[in-house]
Amino acid sequence: MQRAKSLVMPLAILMYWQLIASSGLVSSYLLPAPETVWTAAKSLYASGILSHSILVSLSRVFQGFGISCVLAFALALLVNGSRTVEQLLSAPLALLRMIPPLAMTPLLILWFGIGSTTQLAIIILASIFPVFLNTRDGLRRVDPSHQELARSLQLGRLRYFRWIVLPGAVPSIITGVRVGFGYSWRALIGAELIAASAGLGYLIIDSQEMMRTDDVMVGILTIGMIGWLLDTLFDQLLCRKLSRRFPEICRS
Amino acid sequence: MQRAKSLVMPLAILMYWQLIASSGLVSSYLLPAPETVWTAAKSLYASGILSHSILVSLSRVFQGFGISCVLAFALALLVNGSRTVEQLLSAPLALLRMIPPLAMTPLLILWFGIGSTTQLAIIILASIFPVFLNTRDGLRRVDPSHQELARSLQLGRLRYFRWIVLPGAVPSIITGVRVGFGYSWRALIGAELIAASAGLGYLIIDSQEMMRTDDVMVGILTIGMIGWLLDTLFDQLLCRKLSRRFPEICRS
Amino acid sequence: ETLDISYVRSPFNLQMIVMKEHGLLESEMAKQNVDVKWHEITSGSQQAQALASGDLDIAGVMNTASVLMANAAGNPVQILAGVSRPTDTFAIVGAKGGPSTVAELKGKKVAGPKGTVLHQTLVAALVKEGMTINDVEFIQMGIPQAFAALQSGQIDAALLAAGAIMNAQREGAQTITTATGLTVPTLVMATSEGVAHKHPEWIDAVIRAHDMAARWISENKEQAIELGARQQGVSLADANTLYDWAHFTQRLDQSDIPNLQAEMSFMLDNDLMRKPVNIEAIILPQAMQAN
Amino acid sequence: MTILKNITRRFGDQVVINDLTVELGSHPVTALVGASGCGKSTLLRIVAGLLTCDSGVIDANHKNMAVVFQEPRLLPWLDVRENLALALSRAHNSDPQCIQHALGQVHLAGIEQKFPRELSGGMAQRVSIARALLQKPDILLMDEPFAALDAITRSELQQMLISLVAQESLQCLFVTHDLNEAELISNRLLVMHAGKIVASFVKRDGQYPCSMSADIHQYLNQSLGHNENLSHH
Amino acid sequence: MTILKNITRRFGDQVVINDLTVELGSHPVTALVGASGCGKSTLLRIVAGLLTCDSGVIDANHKNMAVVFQEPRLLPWLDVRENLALALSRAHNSDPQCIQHALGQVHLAGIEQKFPRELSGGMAQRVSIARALLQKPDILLMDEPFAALDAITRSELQQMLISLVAQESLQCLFVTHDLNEAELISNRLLVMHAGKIVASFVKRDGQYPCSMSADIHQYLNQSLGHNENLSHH
Ligand SMILES: Nc1ncnc2c1ncn2[C@@H]1O[C@H](COP(=O)(O)OP(=O)(O)OP(=O)(O)O)[C@@H](O)[C@H]1O
Ligand SMILES: Nc1ncnc2c1ncn2[C@@H]1O[C@H](COP(=O)(O)OP(=O)(O)OP(=O)(O)O)[C@@H](O)[C@H]1O
Ligand SMILES: [Mg+2]
Ligand SMILES: [Mg+2]
Repeated sequence: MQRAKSLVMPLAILMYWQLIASSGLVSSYLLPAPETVWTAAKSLYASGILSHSILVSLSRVFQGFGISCVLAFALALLVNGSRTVEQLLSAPLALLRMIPPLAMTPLLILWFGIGSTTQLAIIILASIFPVFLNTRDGLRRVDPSHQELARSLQLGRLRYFRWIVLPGAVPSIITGVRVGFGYSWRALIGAELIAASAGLGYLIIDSQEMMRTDDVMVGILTIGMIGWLLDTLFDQLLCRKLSRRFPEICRS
Repeated sequence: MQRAKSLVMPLAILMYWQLIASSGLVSSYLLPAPETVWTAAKSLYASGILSHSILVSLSRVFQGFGISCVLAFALALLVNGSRTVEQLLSAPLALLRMIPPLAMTPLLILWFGIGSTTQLAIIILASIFPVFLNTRDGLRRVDPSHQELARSLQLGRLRYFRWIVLPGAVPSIITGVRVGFGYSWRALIGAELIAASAGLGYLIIDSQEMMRTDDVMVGILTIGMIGWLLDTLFDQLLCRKLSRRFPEICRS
Repeated sequence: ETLDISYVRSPFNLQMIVMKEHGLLESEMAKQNVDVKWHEITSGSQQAQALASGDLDIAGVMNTASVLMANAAGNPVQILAGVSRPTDTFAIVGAKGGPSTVAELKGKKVAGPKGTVLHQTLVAALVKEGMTINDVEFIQMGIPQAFAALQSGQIDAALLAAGAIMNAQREGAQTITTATGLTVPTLVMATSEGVAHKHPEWIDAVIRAHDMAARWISENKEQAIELGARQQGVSLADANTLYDWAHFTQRLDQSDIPNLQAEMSFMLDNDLMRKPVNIEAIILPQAMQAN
Repeated sequence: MTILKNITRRFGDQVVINDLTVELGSHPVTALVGASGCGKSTLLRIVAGLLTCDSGVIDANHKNMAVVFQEPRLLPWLDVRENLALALSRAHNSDPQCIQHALGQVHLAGIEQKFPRELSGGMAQRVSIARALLQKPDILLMDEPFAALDAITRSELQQMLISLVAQESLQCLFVTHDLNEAELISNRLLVMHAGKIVASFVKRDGQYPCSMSADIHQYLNQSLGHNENLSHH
Repeated sequence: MTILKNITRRFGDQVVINDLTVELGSHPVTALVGASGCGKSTLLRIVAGLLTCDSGVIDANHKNMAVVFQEPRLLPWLDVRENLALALSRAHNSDPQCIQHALGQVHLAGIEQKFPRELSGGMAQRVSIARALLQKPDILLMDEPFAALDAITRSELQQMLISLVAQESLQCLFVTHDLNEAELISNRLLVMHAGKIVASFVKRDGQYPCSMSADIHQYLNQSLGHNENLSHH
């Protein structure tokens, strides 16, 4: 039932799309009809390009986003642990946060070469900040009464962090990770602009340049649906694992 | 003192940059020396291009991000208010969140033309989701005991929202707005790829195409520093306004 | 009514610059009571999209590859005038101390934008030396990225255009070959079939303004180059070089047809285009040299 | 008058309210006593309509009820005045006098501007009492409202409650652990045990039966040590 | 033995602890009584080292102190067992017996798996007492620890505390509002008023002076109604 409802809108959009396409009001070049896209998808799948692209992109995103999360947590810990570090890092982090990664590609190539490192760097730059800021703000928001409790229990730094600070930040961290994941997935395009020869982003860019809108649509929809799927899986996993301790992160 | 510390790293980076540049190891076209960039900045400023670009981009970002915030709040309210709406919207929102806005330019051009609407749409797509997800998760996390209190006080929906749900979400919302602002600022490049004739993003793209790396650096640094400045101002404003009610959002 | 036209300056489209800066198109269109709106939308695919959506009436400058691909994809874009045949503006550039002839490229890393005239030039150059594209390690990236990669020593050669070539040369890189003799990159002014049908008088006005700009350029060459230099933000010397490289033209001629054919078969061979198009049909009669 | 009939409420496996039947509100002040964890707060929440029950009928001509929870439940982002203003319906919202008066009633005049984190435990509890009073309820449900107060303040507030009940035809259901307090202010006393009302005493001529205290101790004693097991099924 | 000398603590303009001098811990159990808001909890937090004072000296050979706060302060994301395990130093962390024993001491055997949101007010308070006991403190600071407990449970826990103090050379500072409780379990009784210790009674031969109750009432009465203004400067 739940699932059914969440499929209503996609189906409605599909129908609307079909209607527009068959009405002929819109250039089929800009918006190819669903069946055209479906045919394109089938032929991309048959040629093995689609599955290969998916695999390449998935592994790229998992690597990049994994590093992103680790870095973001480490940074949040550092910044949370010391006021001086926070002040020292505030300016570089704010600058990096504001500068478009795409504008930095020449510099990134200079530093990281044209291999996969640059691609990972772009994914990291695109996705690290939601994770970092949400984690930092979550860690910062320890309840003062819990802080006092920890001192009266003479908890060591580690146990204080493990049992009080971290759990208090869990809901924020989850939000951050979900937001960040979206961006890392989106960053595929930017990352695969540079020296990639496969991947969903590459597929989209390449098809766009060759003006094959049907393949572009296949790429877009594949990116969208895989992302949606992963997001839903993540959500359900969390609910299963955490709902007893954090009833507020899942709806009843 | 505080301020001084946060300037240490930028100065260190500047010195390092100067060192690299004067060592001659790196092509000055890839990384022009600080003085070259400074000269370029002065001449861009003298010609009025820089200030014009800044103004254009600022107004574009403020418009786009303003709409983004309003939409994000409205969506969060909708989704928070009704489980059915949440399920209906979940798939389209997740899809939109995962799809790179740059991949959607053909569709955006189709829907919004090549005027400023498309540019705003790109900024909105780039920045709405952190605000939306953080707001939604913040609103969702009402303390059950406060919920019970509201029922026993027979608060109307509006007062319940105004005095209990919304304040509880304030820290999350602030994080979301800060994250989102970074992305809207970053999205300038993507937005000004399409049919812009001024703005910092345009300046960067244009100079990149013309191989004027010094101007590119001016653009990048201007974007970074204005963003940093605005972020700091926002932070201080919030601390001033909210620290009595929400001591946890500012560090002591 | 308004005429929407895109404004494309690079690589060095002097007629465009003069036409806009001198308001030539505006005064031509004013005779028909039509306003002119300029849009800075430069990439070929985006101009093609905007033509298809009706947001753009005239694509100021497009390369023929984009025109061919758009038509192959079912987007009827038509050529209304020539702009230039800038064979020297596109080049294969070897890294400092790296390869200096096409033969030396064998087994080397070459980076550049795929599916463009530069790509085609590379293939043609290799074929001329008895090699194929598989004899080099071709890496796909945009021109600024390829330039950065070349300068930081990540690749052996880059496919560059215009200013990037000059900058690379200043840094010690050497031009291996330009497109001259290999391909003929052709820049054209284009419109959509719908506009060509509905407003032939607009097309004529655009061509008139385009010709007026060319006339002014030939009469005031120095001034024109200076204007171009200012608009492009390059030095006068560079602007002069760009001018020489550009080989401006106002019309296409019969020699362009086989060039377009060659370009099309290149794209068909490399799976950049899926089906051939009728080249005669995408060139408006006004675009051809009257001989 | 509220009547609860055969109310049962489970939390998971545990039956917390077990086929409980009682009529409330036929006396001005009803005291409810019982061992810790026997279900008093749960019962109060059911009466107030804050918790549904698994079976049974609540027959209430729903009057205006106000609840004093076992913890103060002040909103941390609102100062005392704003916390109290929440209890005023919109119409009177602009009346600062009400709030001052209510704070006076709980001996906290002048702390309007403080935030909950700046209050002592007893002060916070009194603010939550003031909030309930501001609701001008017909039925006041109080869960150990004076537990955090010193003897003098407590007796002052007891007096206030007694006079309030007398003046304003207010009815009160009052959970307490202090039998003296229960004897003093209630007209009827219910003893709860393992989710049931096991005894009920009524004050006659201002006096409870003199055996009451011993009886209650017996009931309470019975539950000690096995109060966890008793109600498991 | 802890000695506080001329301690002063302000919150903003308000002087909450006002030049207070007292010696603690020379008696096994010291009770602290005083009007709501007079500064008892603040004093306890200063003794425990959780709050700094603005001036004065605390002369403590810092022993192992445990605090029972006025509210239970259980961590909502940990179940009862995990909440209690926090009090164990790492070495004994793996010992489930300690935890069971401590829960038995507060009559809550068998609730290890529950989360704080599933406990009644009194149960949560008892868990927090168990947590303090698990710290095996030399000095136990308790802020109204039995306030939420019914008469029987309360007296059982009082007995437990008395025997604990006797067995384990534990010292206890105990804030309470219940004078009977104070008389029963303390050896010395301090009366606090407006940030100062205004009186101190010592138990001799198991008895406090019989005038004590009246004296205390007088001190407390004095503060009523103006306890807010008294300590403002
Ligand atoms: N963080 C704080 N900021 C400002 N004022 C405070 C703060 N903590 C306590 N106070 C003030 O200090 C005074 C004493 O508070 P304290 O909690 O010590 O009282 P108490 O004696 O424990 O009272 P109770 O019996 O009601 O718990 C109160 O008037 C309170 O308003
Ligand atoms: N949300 C809940 N989930 C699970 N069990 C609950 C929940 N709320 C209460 N209980 C259980 O119900 C029983 C009764 O709780 P209740 O709060 O009504 O007790 P009480 O009589 O008010 O006790 P106290 O005097 O200690 O406040 C307890 O055993 C408690 O563990
Ligand atoms: Mg209770
Ligand atoms: Mg206190």
